Amino acid sequence: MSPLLIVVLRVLAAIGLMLANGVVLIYMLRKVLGHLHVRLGPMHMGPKGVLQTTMDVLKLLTKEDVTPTNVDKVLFFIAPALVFVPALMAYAAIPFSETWRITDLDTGLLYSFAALSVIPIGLLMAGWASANKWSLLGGMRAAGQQIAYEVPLLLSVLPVVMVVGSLNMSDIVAAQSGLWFVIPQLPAFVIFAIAGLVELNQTPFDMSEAESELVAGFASEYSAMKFGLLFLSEFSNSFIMSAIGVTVFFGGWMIPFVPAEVMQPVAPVIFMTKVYIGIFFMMWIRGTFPRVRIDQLMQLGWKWLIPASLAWIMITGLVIKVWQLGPGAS
Amino acid sequence: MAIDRFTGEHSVAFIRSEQLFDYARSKSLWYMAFGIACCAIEGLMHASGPRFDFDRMGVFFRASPRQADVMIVAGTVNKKMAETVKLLYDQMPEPKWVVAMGACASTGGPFREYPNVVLGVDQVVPVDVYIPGCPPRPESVQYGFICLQDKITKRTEERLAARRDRS
Amino acid sequence: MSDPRDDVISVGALAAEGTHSAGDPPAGIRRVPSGVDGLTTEHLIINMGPQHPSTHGVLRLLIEVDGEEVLAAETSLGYLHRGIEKLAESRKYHQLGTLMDRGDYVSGMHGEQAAALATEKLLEVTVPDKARYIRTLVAELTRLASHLVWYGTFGLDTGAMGQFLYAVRDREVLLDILEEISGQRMMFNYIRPGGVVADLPVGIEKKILDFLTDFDVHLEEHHALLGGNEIFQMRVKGIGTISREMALAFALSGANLRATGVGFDVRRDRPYDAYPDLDFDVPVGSTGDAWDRYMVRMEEMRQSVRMVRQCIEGMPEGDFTAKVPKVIRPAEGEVYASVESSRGETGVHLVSDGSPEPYRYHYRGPSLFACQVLEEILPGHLLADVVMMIGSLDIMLGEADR
Amino acid sequence: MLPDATAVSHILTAAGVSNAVVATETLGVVCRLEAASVLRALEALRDGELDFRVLLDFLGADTGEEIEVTYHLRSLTRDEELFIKATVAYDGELRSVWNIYASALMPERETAELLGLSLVGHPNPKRLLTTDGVEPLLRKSVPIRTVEEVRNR
Repeated sequence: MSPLLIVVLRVLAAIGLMLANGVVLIYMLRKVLGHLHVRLGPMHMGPKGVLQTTMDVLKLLTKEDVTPTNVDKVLFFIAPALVFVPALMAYAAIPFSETWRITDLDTGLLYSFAALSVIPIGLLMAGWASANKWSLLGGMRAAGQQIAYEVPLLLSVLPVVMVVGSLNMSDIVAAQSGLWFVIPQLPAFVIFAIAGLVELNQTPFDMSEAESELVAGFASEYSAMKFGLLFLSEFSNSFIMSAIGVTVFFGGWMIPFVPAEVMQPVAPVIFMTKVYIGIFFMMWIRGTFPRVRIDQLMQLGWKWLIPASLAWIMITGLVIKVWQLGPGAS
Repeated sequence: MAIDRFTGEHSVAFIRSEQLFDYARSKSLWYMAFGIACCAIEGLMHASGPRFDFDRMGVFFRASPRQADVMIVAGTVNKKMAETVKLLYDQMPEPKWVVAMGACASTGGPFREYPNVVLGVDQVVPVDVYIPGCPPRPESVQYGFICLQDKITKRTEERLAARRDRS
Repeated sequence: MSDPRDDVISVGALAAEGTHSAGDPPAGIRRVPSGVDGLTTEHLIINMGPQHPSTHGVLRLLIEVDGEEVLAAETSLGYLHRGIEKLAESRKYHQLGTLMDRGDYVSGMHGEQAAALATEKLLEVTVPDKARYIRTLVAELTRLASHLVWYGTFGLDTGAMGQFLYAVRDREVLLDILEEISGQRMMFNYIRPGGVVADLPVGIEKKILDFLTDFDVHLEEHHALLGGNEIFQMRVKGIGTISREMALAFALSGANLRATGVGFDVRRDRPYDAYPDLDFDVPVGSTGDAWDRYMVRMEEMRQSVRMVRQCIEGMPEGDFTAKVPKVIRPAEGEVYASVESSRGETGVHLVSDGSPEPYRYHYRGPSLFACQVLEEILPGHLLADVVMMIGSLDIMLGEADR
Repeated sequence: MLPDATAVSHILTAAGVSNAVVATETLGVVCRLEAASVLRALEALRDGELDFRVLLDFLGADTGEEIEVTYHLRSLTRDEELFIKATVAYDGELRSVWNIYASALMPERETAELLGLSLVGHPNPKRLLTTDGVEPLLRKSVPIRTVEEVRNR
């Protein structure tokens, strides 16, 4: 096969994975929320309602695509793509197993975060272009909170990188063959989890599309498949964030005390299971927690999370230096 | 969306997809959360609550009219509100449906004699399903939605029959 | 760093500089922010409602915001104005309950009770003991149902979803009980002048007691789920503070008034029906913020449970209605009767001219007065707090617009 | 519950409100005044020893000849209630009492709108409940819809 064909196939695989994931996750969300709320969730389409999301997608595809009069047309059209494409790009560096991955980047972790950090621009664009005050407020909030929380998010994975000495995701997974980083790096994980939820616009930090305050936030004016793309990329993002969390803190495709040869055939399954457990926790939080206020969120970020992550980096550095751990040690 | 163009009235090749899309539309009715009065408690809160669970049928609420398929007019529409109802209806993308829930939205109900009340929301927007009751029980609302689903899936059959008559 | 909100600049000075072109400030504006270092910033006027997920019906607010901070707000009512007062002038006295049900539609029994009490005052009828107890029983059950709606939607306003559906689950059982008693889930039309329309069905006492046994546990669960959540506490503590003077000036009533520390409860201070015989506490708050209103309402639910138990235990034997003529023709006169509904003092002002229809029928909806105070307390808060305050005041537009 | 009628008239006389009639009716203690002296009377009652701090309700009624407005006052410290009544001509002016009792803001707008009075001295004398062009619906001369009208909708 020509290298070009392989690249195309890989991109297609990423798109396929993303769409399939989105459909499954939306179904999962409705079911999980349903059962949390003493309901059943979708039941009528297919066994246990598994085809419900398919029907929703088909419907969204054939819905009229409204472009309101006063919108900034160019930005209004670009915005969903600008949200969707980085969500797709971030799939590239995620290692599903030692061999199952789209590309093996030496700076994989940095690349994933870089891809995710483009999304706020898309959200701000969507909010601005909609010519709707609620959308504008939603877009502003999205940009504000996501840019503020990128700092603690990156700082929280830095201690792990210091211990491993590499930004390559596979190396990080390999370094956890004995012990998952979540145990020695628990403070870093807590910061990562909070900042990750903010980055994802998930409850309790879903200020940008707070339904009870801002109607539907930046997505208020989007209909049909443009809204579908915004909706889908939200779920894709939670998959990526959960995948990064699993890779960095929960040993990726590995299970402790099980030899690598045994795990090799089922590694992607283990990885996906871990990711889905992570997503389940996000949905659990979504179904129960109230939302914090935007000023409280900002105070949490600037006053607590950034100093805490800096302090933790220092402690990790000291420990590495004193006990001669990490890549420098032989 | 552009696909609609290929599923228009005169494209025989896509009759099947047309049926499929109508089926999908009928199974995924997102309603706009627009409770006006008493009916909102029964039709929007209790119908989506644990016992009746609208989500089973693929019916759930969107706050923005741009993403909604159905508008449940749940309550008395008066002259001041009528403009808003019309505006919201215009903001919804096609294909769209309106459910007039309860006596007030259908005919004016117990308040029909008051000159400020509009005698049924069908004087403002076209209504597809009327649900009687004051307020209707959540079961009635669900039955109303089943009727609406039937109506949507029947659209294709009617269109096909019309086409057969032509040829 | 000082809080920029503390900079008070008089409006006149700003208008002279040309950065703020408004004339006199609308009612409720207390300060105009200075802008950021002389930058010309624009204030957004946001239209909230009548279709908005958390305006509790069809309240419409026009909010002037600077960024996220609310500078001024104006409420616009009338989207549910359907002439209850006018239509009552062409209804018989028996039929007033039908209209009152649809006024405050979440706690219909209280409206009916107020209309019936006013009619009885005109007629000078003595209501049998059993009817008084049944009325009190259903009124307290309705209060529970209504407070559950408030609790659920208040949580939805903060963004929590779970507790809303748990509240609806409990409400379903309550509505079943009320349906068995009155025949309807929401629009009961059960309390009539002279008594109630029918006796309690056989075996309802056991159903109610079973429900209360469950509800004792569920109520503490509800409180732990929402009030025990630290995020929720962060959101509601200290926002929407209403001082005692403001509450009196705006004639607030019910839990909104009691949260400010004024312990006026119509059930205790203007007793009607079986309330003089019952033993209950009137919870009061201290600071009058949204958290106090939350706590007062939660405590009211506990008191309602107590009262329902006492009503069932003390239920006397006898008739469920007094002898009342088929067509009521009260003597000429004017009366005012009020009940403590879920939202506050629901009063009925009734003028009779001796004909079978009321001459003038006025209905005091406590939500109308709560809507007024909104304009006063919103400025200075963030946009996210607006929905919290609407939720905490427990506004029902059906009775504000009438 | 019922305030002392002589104390009320005493306060009103001290405030310079003449020809006020205080009587006990089925409604309670009712004080009938001229429309012009309502503001002065309310201010005196609020600040006087009877301490009527709360304007519980405000309503108007069409008596067939003129509009009768009722102010429902309540004193929480003394637990007493008082009704003040005044009359306004059909095309008359309703003087706002909002700077004495803030709770009158919206009820006054509503009454003025539904009974066709013009509101004076109010900070925001717009229509509250209906749109422009709706006639004063609470007047006895404005009929409700007939059965035929409803049927031929």
